[in-house]
Amino acid sequence: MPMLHTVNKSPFERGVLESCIRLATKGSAVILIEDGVYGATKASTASAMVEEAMKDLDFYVLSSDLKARGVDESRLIDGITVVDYSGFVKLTVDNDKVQSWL
Amino acid sequence: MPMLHTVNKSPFERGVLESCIRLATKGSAVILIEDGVYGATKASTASAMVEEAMKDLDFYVLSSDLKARGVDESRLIDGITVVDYSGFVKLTVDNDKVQSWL
Amino acid sequence: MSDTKKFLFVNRKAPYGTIYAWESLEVILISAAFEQDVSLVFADDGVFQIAKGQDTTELGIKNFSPTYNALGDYDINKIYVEKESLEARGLTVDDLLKLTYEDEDDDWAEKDSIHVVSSAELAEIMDQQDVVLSF
Amino acid sequence: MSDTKKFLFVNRKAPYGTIYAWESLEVILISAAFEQDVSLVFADDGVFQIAKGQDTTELGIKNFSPTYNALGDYDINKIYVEKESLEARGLTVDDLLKLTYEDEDDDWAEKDSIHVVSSAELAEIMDQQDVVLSF
Amino acid sequence: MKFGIQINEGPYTHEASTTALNFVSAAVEAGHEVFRVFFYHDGVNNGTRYTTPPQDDRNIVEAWSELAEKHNIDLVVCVAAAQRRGIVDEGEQERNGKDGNNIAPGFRISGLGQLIEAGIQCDRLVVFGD
Amino acid sequence: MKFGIQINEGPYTHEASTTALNFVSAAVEAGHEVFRVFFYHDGVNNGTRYTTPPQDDRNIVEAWSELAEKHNIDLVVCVAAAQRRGIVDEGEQERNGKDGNNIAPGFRISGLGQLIEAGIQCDRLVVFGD
Repeated sequence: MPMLHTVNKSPFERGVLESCIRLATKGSAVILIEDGVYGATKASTASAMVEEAMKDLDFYVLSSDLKARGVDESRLIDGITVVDYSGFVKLTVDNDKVQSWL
Repeated sequence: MPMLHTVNKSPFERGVLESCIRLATKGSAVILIEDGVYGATKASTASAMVEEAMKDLDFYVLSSDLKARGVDESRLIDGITVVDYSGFVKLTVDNDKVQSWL
Repeated sequence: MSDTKKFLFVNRKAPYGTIYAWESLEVILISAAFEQDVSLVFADDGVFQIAKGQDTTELGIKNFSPTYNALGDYDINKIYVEKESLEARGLTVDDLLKLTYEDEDDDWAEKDSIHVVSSAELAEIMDQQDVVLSF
Repeated sequence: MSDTKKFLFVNRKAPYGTIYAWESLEVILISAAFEQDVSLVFADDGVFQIAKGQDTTELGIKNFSPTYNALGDYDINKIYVEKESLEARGLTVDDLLKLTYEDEDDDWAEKDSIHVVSSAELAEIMDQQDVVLSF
Repeated sequence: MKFGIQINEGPYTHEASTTALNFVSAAVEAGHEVFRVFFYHDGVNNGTRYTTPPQDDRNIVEAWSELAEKHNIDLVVCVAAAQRRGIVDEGEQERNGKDGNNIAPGFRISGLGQLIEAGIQCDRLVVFGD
Repeated sequence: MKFGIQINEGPYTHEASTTALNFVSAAVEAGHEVFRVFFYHDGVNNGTRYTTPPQDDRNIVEAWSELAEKHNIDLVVCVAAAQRRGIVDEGEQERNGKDGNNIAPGFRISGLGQLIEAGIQCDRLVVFGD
């Protein structure tokens, strides 16, 4: 029963992304939204944690939140998929349930 | 010009206490209030950071917030001073200014 | 789809600093009326919600921690606490409220509602749910 | 006490996720009218507030980042950015808006308002203030 | 597919309500049904007609009202959370002896059971918050 | 000593307003003057008379009104933040064409300059928030 996890907090200020990664089962999907999109970038203190987690989890990031924050897609960790809102909706359909990490 | 710093966030969920410790100058005072009082306890993953910081900074913790959360004073790191609200007010008077780490 | 769904309430925030813990408890109590299969998780700072010895007299906010004791009467007795979260905060199960229920399938014997589980066990439990509510 | 105080605005939160950054900027602009000695700090996720290239068209929230360019006109030109915060986020000063002012004591030469400073330097700057406002 | 939505934060203060608006718009555009949006915690503050946002910013409250009317979405404000935060409709005005009310068009105040019901009836419940 | 206070969060939602209430009470008890409390961000939600908290909980809005009257404290709600969040007094009601207002006794709506002024005039400015 695959689950979609949403993470909307910056990994530099909050422990939420770390908790999500710790408690998501293999094969789950994670979408980074709102301030959570900062977790999708390379060369930060959080990048290694996300890159390690990508062995077990599929990562997505919401394009409108990236653009709002001036994060160019060239700065994203390789293998993270950029989606728009219709892609976000599709992820909630393709997975059986959604857990929001607030 | 001594400064009083207030920290009201749990060190387990937020980076605020760490930022305060990084940016407070030697001789400053720090008062832990609200969810910040969890940073005053022994044997946690945050204890070592606080114990190290206590070499340069004076730590206080607000009694009413400790009691509300069921944190017994026996669990506090040695050397942290428990104050009530009148003690909190006195700290804001004795220091030249107050920085709230929000 | 069956009429009964597995509802999971995830509690990850400390009490009193913000109202999420209290208002989460209000939803949990209401959920009991709908005869669903309800489980609670306390992880991260959420474990502080069920710390024993809470006394808010000086602070002035209502102490809502006694209400957790009523959960057993509402047939809410699957309460999972993450071991790693307790340890990181220097806590053990002895620092928590003793939450119990009477098991009608076992001659109304009083049993513990709280189950301390590892991260890996908790991940599996969360994965089995139908509806996950977060606060 | 002199009529002029040293005001420090500490910005530690990311933009758009919450409104603190924007409403902080509104206070900063108002403060210019009071002829005080104003400094700004961007540290922790606050450095994201002045990231260049912000485009909120798709999101639908007003893009307030161009307003930072007006700070120089308001004589707000002491803007301190913590080096360690930039580095932790994989950023350099080139990823930030280029904020400048015209120095009336130097024949109106255009100068940078942003000063990247170390934690230790920032700690000293913060210590010299009279009033610290946090959002 | 049938969606239920929970929103925990007020408009403007937090992005959650804007995210939910964009999500709901995309869901109905994709042909899904959004059965109910349940406003809890500070989310109840989405339901006041007293807001006057800056003219160059979005009007979130009106956007919810319009979206709900267009797509027949049930906008429910939690009564207990609303009482703490001062969101009042005509019924609450009378019950609590207030001299007015501030509920916005298309919103109604009801109990927490409406959230659990949405969880039971919908294929997906998605929570937006802080 | 002369104190100014800034509050950034709404009552009930966050402990900040309760902490500030306790702090201000202790300050006046110790003989200090609290010149002004400035409500900013969601702090403006402290200033609505439409709240009806549970009977067994504290009434924070009333507590501010009473404390202000007793000790002559200026309770200022920021106008820009109030407009976004739907806190309205008679003047704002007229200016923005609203059909009512919800400001609580003892509170007034004014500009951000009042915060800077408090910073200039007070010996200490203390901020409570999230």
